[in-house]
Amino acid sequence: MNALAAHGVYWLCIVLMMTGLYIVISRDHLVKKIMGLNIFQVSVIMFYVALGKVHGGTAPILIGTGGDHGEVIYSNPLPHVLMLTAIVVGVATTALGLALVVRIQEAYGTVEEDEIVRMDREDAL
Amino acid sequence: MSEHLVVLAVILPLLAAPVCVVFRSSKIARPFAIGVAWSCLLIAGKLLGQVMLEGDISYMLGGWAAPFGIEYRLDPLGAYVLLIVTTLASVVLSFAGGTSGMDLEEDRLYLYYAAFLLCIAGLSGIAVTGDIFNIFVFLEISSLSSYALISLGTGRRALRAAFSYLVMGTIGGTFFLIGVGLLYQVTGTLNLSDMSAILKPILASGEGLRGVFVAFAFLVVGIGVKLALFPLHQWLPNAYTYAPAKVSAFLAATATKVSFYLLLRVVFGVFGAAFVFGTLRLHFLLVPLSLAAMFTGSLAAIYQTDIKRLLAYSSIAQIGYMTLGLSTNTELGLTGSVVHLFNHGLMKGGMFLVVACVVARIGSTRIEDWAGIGRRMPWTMAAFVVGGLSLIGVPGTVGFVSKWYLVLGTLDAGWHFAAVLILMSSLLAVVYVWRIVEIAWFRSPPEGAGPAGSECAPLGQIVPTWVLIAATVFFGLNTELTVGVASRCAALLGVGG
Amino acid sequence: MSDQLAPPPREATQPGVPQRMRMRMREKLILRVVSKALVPFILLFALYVQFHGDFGPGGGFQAGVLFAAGLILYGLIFGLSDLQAVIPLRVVEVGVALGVLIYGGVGVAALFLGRGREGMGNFLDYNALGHHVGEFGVDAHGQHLGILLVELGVGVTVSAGMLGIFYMFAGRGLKRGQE
Amino acid sequence: MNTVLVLILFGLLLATAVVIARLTDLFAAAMLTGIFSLLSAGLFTLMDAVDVAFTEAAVGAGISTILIIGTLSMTSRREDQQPLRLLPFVVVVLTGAVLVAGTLDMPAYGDPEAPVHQHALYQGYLDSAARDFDHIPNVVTVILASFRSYDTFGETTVVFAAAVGVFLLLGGRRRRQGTRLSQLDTAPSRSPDDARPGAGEES
Repeated sequence: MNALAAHGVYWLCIVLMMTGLYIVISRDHLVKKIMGLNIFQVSVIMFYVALGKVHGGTAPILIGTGGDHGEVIYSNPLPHVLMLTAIVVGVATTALGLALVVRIQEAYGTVEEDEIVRMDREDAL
Repeated sequence: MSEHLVVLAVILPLLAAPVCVVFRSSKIARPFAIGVAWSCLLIAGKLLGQVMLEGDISYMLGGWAAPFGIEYRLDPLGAYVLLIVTTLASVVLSFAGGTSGMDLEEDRLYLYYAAFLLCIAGLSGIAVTGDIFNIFVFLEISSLSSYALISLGTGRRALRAAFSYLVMGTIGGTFFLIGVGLLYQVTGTLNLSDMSAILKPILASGEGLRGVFVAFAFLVVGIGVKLALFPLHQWLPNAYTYAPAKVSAFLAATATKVSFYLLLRVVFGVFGAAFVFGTLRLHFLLVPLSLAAMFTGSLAAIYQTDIKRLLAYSSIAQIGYMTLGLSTNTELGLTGSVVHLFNHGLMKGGMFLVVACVVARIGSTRIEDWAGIGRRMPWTMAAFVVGGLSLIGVPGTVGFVSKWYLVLGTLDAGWHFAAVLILMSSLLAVVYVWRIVEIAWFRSPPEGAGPAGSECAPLGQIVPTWVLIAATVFFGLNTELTVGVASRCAALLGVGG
Repeated sequence: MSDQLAPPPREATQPGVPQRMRMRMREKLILRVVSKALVPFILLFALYVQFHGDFGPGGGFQAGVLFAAGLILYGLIFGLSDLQAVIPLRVVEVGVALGVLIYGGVGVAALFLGRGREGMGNFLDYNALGHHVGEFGVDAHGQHLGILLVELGVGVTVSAGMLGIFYMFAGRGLKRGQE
Repeated sequence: MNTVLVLILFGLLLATAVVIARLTDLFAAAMLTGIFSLLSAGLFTLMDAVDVAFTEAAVGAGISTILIIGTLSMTSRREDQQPLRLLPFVVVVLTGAVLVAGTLDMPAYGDPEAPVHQHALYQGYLDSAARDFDHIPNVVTVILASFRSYDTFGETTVVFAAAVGVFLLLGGRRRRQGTRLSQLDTAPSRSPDDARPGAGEES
């Protein structure tokens, strides 16, 4: 029960990650795969953000500029910075992946992976 | 200025890419990109000399002291990998041929050069950085640009290959990110040397290590995808087969090498040999995987009907050699792995450029269509033969040098079986190389082909190809430089423990 | 009042949009009016986020996304061609590159203006951009300037990049319709 | 209070993710990915990451969703019904179990004694932001644009690389079509709403 209270948040992030990963590796529709990748990446971001949380802390925006912030506890800002970059990487990958999906649709007339594999195999014969 | 060379090596190609896009001219972009690539090569050469003579270079980006800011930290191994990337980049970019083998209009070629320069910048950035999150960022720059470059291949299968690589690569990148997060959680830092210093007492204490174990596993799997480590290699054959031949030449020669460098950094630089081989016993996993890669790669290569796919499977086998050298955890074995990074880059790059020459002439990569091509393009195919001999590991070529040290390494580790298996898998290489040689030289060309030697590739293609192939012979005979650097790198990694 | 709500006259003469679509756009009167009112505010808010990121949450990236989102909203409601008349693809392409060059330019400027080793500063060391180094070795003025400029670079690349990506997808979709 | 809200949001996220996995109507699934992003933005706010929340809301619920819906309108809106696939399921469960094992030695969520908060970086950034950057209260901005400015440079380059990639892929003339984007205005067009599911040309 103790472990659940201490690490439950991380485990929930992990369950979400794995749901995303499952969508990526099990679905045939290429757009669905991209959706899965999105969920996977956002869940990893959650994991990082959870690492930065301090009990009783507040957002790392200094209250009262000028140096006197002794009383206030701030959550760790570094994971937030890293995750801003990760979000950007995620949306960049999504855009490129979807552009490839559009081209695949134009070239194959379908975006279901099993059909594409079948068409390629027929081509090879 | 020399203090700042290390950052110039990365920002030069990185800023050259947007310049290409601003001018929107394919005519300017090509000479510009070539000039940038050769300048990077000069910088990399100078940096390698500097670190070999004067020791590591540390550069604080933004002027912030590590670990608060991001640190560039260059040691001989990093400089050596930087040299591999820039050498291949400049030779491959100099290869003439415009859009041949590429699904791209002439007037949009500047976008191709921009993507190529970004890929160089991404790979170089990984080689020089000393910050683990910065590695992730530059890994994604190189990956995104290589997905785009691969998709430029003719035919719709290039699109599917690029998409599969994108999905696999993103999963790999995210696994790497999870590993970084777990390590950050244990150490509280992102700077590699800071991280390693904090990890050392934690690892020595032997308690509460489950997070570290899992972090290591995720980092290795993430890198393994990018490295095409057996059995995570499925994306590689399609990507290298359907990409434009020039792109295959560059990526096959550099991308997996940089990933291997990353693996060395993580294994030896962050966790240390004592933990990886002493506590985790990674070699129990890595040796079987390496051997499987060597044999399945070589065997699959024998049965291919497409020359690029054959070379791609051969690459998987070569990656097996490198990881085998790593898992010996001996200086000799690692010297073999490290020297093979450069040697394999030269020969694979050269052989893919041969393919690019032939594709520009006959437009096919099917081995059947290459019948008699040796008589039609003797100079080009002679380069292929020399490259093939090096792939087999014939004395006098770089392939022999690599394998010599790998065998010494396995013997040093007491693995006689592995030494025998290296020799056996070389015999498989004889089979697949001979198949090409036999078809190219001993079959008669199809009806309608010109007289012997009349269809030589243009000089702009022959010269870059032969530069790489001649280097495989030069460094095969003259091993002082390459083996000298490689053994120094291996010694600095800190094997044993 | 009814005059204001009527669709703009140039819609009727605009080439390229088929009759059916024009009819549909006319039906979506509320959508048009609301978004027409909304777009300037979104763009203004984006600028606020761009230059106010030091104080509250936000910065170049968020501003860039918002700015692009405002323009994309306009494009979705009033048609791609109207939007591209204002911001052609050529401009967008240059914009994406320009942002990276602004960012890198700040870094290179720090390199040459700095007074560190060999008379040069480190890449992206904003202290070089200021004139008075504080007691802890940090020049607050230079840092402010540096942060402002690089955030601007991020904003330009992101807004142009997102808009360019939208152009590509939307353009591809319309071309598909021709078959 | 905070904990309860976090748990509620996680519950909603989980439900959304499972529904996305099971839905065969992909337009609905795309809308749900937008909602997934909004919910996670709420979660980020509760975890004090306001900047991340803002960005995730703008990107996930905005740009990504628009692009996914745009792509769907050009491809197909439905996917074939698929049963639970055993091998991926086993892989995912094992990976998740390994990760959970990795968290067991971690300090508790929010523990101020965690190494992450004990390392000099944490206090150092906060102190320096208050001391050296007068009038910049947002520490995230300070780290993002100054301390780790080079990462942000890389991040900008990632956006540039993605844009170059998309221009390369979608900016060209379509084969057998011969139209270019600049000719788009004069060509007859069709609203994306008219696209029928799976109405791609057969090649």
